[in-house]
Amino acid sequence: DANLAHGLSADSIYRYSRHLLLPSFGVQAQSNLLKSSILVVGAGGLGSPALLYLAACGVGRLGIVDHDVVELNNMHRQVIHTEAYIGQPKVKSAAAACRSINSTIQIVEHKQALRTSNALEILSQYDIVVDATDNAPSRYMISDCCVVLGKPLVSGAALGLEGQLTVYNYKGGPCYRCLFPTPPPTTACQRCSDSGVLGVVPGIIGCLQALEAIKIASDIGEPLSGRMLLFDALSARIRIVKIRGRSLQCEVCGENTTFNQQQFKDLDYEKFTQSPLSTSLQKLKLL
Amino acid sequence: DANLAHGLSADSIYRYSRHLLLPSFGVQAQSNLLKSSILVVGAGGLGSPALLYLAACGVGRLGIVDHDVVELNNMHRQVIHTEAYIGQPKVKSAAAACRSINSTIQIVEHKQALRTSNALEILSQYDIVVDATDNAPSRYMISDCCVVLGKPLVSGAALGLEGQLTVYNYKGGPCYRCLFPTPPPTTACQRCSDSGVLGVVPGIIGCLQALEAIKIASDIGEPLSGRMLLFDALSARIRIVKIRGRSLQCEVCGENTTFNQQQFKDLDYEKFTQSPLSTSLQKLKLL
Amino acid sequence: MHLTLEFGGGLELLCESVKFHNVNVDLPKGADKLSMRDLLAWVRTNLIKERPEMFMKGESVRPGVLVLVNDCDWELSGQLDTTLEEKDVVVFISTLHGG
Amino acid sequence: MHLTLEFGGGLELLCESVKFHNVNVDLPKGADKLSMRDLLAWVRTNLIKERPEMFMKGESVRPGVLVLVNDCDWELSGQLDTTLEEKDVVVFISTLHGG
Ligand SMILES: [Zn+2]
Ligand SMILES: [Zn+2]
Repeated sequence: DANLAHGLSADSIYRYSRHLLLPSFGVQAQSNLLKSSILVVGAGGLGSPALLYLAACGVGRLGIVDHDVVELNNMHRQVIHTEAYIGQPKVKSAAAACRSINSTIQIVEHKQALRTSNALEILSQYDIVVDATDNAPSRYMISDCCVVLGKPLVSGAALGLEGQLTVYNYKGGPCYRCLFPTPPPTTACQRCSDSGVLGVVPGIIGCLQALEAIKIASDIGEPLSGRMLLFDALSARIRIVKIRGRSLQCEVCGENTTFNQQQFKDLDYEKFTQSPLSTSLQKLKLL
Repeated sequence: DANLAHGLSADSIYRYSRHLLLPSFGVQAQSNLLKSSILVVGAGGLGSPALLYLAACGVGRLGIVDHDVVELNNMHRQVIHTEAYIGQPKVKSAAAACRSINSTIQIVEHKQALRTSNALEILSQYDIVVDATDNAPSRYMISDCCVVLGKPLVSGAALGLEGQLTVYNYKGGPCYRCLFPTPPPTTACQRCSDSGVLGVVPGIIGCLQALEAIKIASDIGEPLSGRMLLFDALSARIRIVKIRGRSLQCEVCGENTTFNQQQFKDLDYEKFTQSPLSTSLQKLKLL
Repeated sequence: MHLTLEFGGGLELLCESVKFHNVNVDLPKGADKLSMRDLLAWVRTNLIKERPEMFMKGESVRPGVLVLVNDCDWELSGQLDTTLEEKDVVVFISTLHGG
Repeated sequence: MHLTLEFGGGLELLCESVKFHNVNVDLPKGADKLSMRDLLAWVRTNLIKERPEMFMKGESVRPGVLVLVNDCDWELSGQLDTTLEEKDVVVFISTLHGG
């Protein structure tokens, strides 16, 4: 019997039966998922739905990185957190929610800010990385780290009433720096905390990130690599556009690059982007 | 002060601050949301994310209709329910989850199957209806009821690795029957329970349903009326296509229609579509 | 005439599970244009491998199938009488009811 | 030459918050074609109402702005040297970092 051959327990067969029934998914894809590990960086607006759906679908090991605590002004979009967790670490709250919907998978809590000093060690433990952060230096740091470690990166962003989504560093495709070799001016780096965001917009993008991570982990379909999804909530328009491939001149993933783990560790991403990794760490410094 | 003028409490101003900051949303749209009422029919794969985001964003009164109980094989996609609620009514579980993320709005539990005998009374209590059901007779019944009552209907569907979304009966736009005057053959009406569905696909469509309901309730942007979104998860393709307008010949919303509340009550939707309203009610009959 | 045909919502199952078809359709004998009526007959003969009643009813598509010509409902372009042009994209999609 | 220009990701704020612009751009004097280099100069003069440094740097767009010609990254069509044709759709979109 195919299910037994893939090591699915009777409980798993029942839990995931709607996946197993699908001819284009089935036992093989579910088995791939159960053997995979995915790290979600950020348990905020994007991370909330991404984590819920990744936990529900049966990713074998699901990691969560976040150093922040739940606040009341997160609740309009960060639907993984409940009011009862206000003031507590987002990682703890998100992990509890994931466990409550799927007690059969492994949830790993990384209650720390991702930094060059710990990123290599944390990311190396996972097959796939989901960037659900909210600032430019983190996006450069995570992409560079994924290139150095050879991990595919599912990258989503949302602000105001717009969202963007693509997959970086996947099977010879471009990395974040291939698209954006030079950091934008700091005045162009708005955060949700400064400029606002309609809560359901990161909800939609976060779900799409979960889907792309599931496709890569289960090895089905065509991931959104070399393409970018652009979402405009107000006019209900979605474009999926063709973007450049890997750049031979890319400083991090190009032909003549010398970028390695040591250079990654030594790079000051806040200086590089002239922008802080985290507003709450900044708040702490000011206190 | 604009916030006070719109009757927002200090707590609400803090909770919804990321919405209030948005120039294209702001105090007026948030105030419209808080005064609105939305009914979600079905607390399953589509209803789970739709309810979470509608509760989080601050819809004033949120109704849930469902007669089913939570089962383990729902958990891969119905992320509003936790394992602790297996065997309990979905309405109870979903309402508890909504309250836990937003205790300041009103959540109404309708623990019953929607039928012609109760639909008029239930739907008439809300401004907007979200169809998150899983079968053809319910879709005809809900659309007809929305036409009779003059309510906009946000309709989503998902099966396998595909999803569809549109808004019916909105400001002179088409109703479900304008598009589908004749029910499909029963062999073409597959359900997730028969054919399977990748869990995150209704997740994406359900979030998009929440967005469209929020746009209508808050009176911002262009709702997806006269257009339909077609989503293919495997190839990561999304089309938004132009569909026909209201049909003058439509039996329910057309020029010469005589369809009214009494005719609605007398219509046998299971016979009309030759398909049962609910598999679990069918199971009960067989027992 | 070169056309791109796409089947979705389960209709691809009638065409050996292939969703995208780049096809070359000849004009009917003596005709100077290709209509959707002609195309449907061509599709039924050349692409539908099983259960044709799940695709067509009479000379049109069965109830519950949407037909889109260049991302636009064929009801807006004349349904069966729609005239097709070189490189048009025609989508046949079955409406979904699941959730 | 008739073009559709679209601004997104916040760049619309530089054009009085208007996202879609149907424009008619004349060919430069003595030229027989319009390049993206020409179009950028035209946009800066005719559409950008404030903070032009948020849109351009030198003769190109500022870092962090993606340019798409008919839904395709301009890096694939020659960037500033891309030749535009009648009815082309050009999108300028600022990359987002929020979540
Ligand atoms: Zn690169
Ligand atoms: Zn109608």
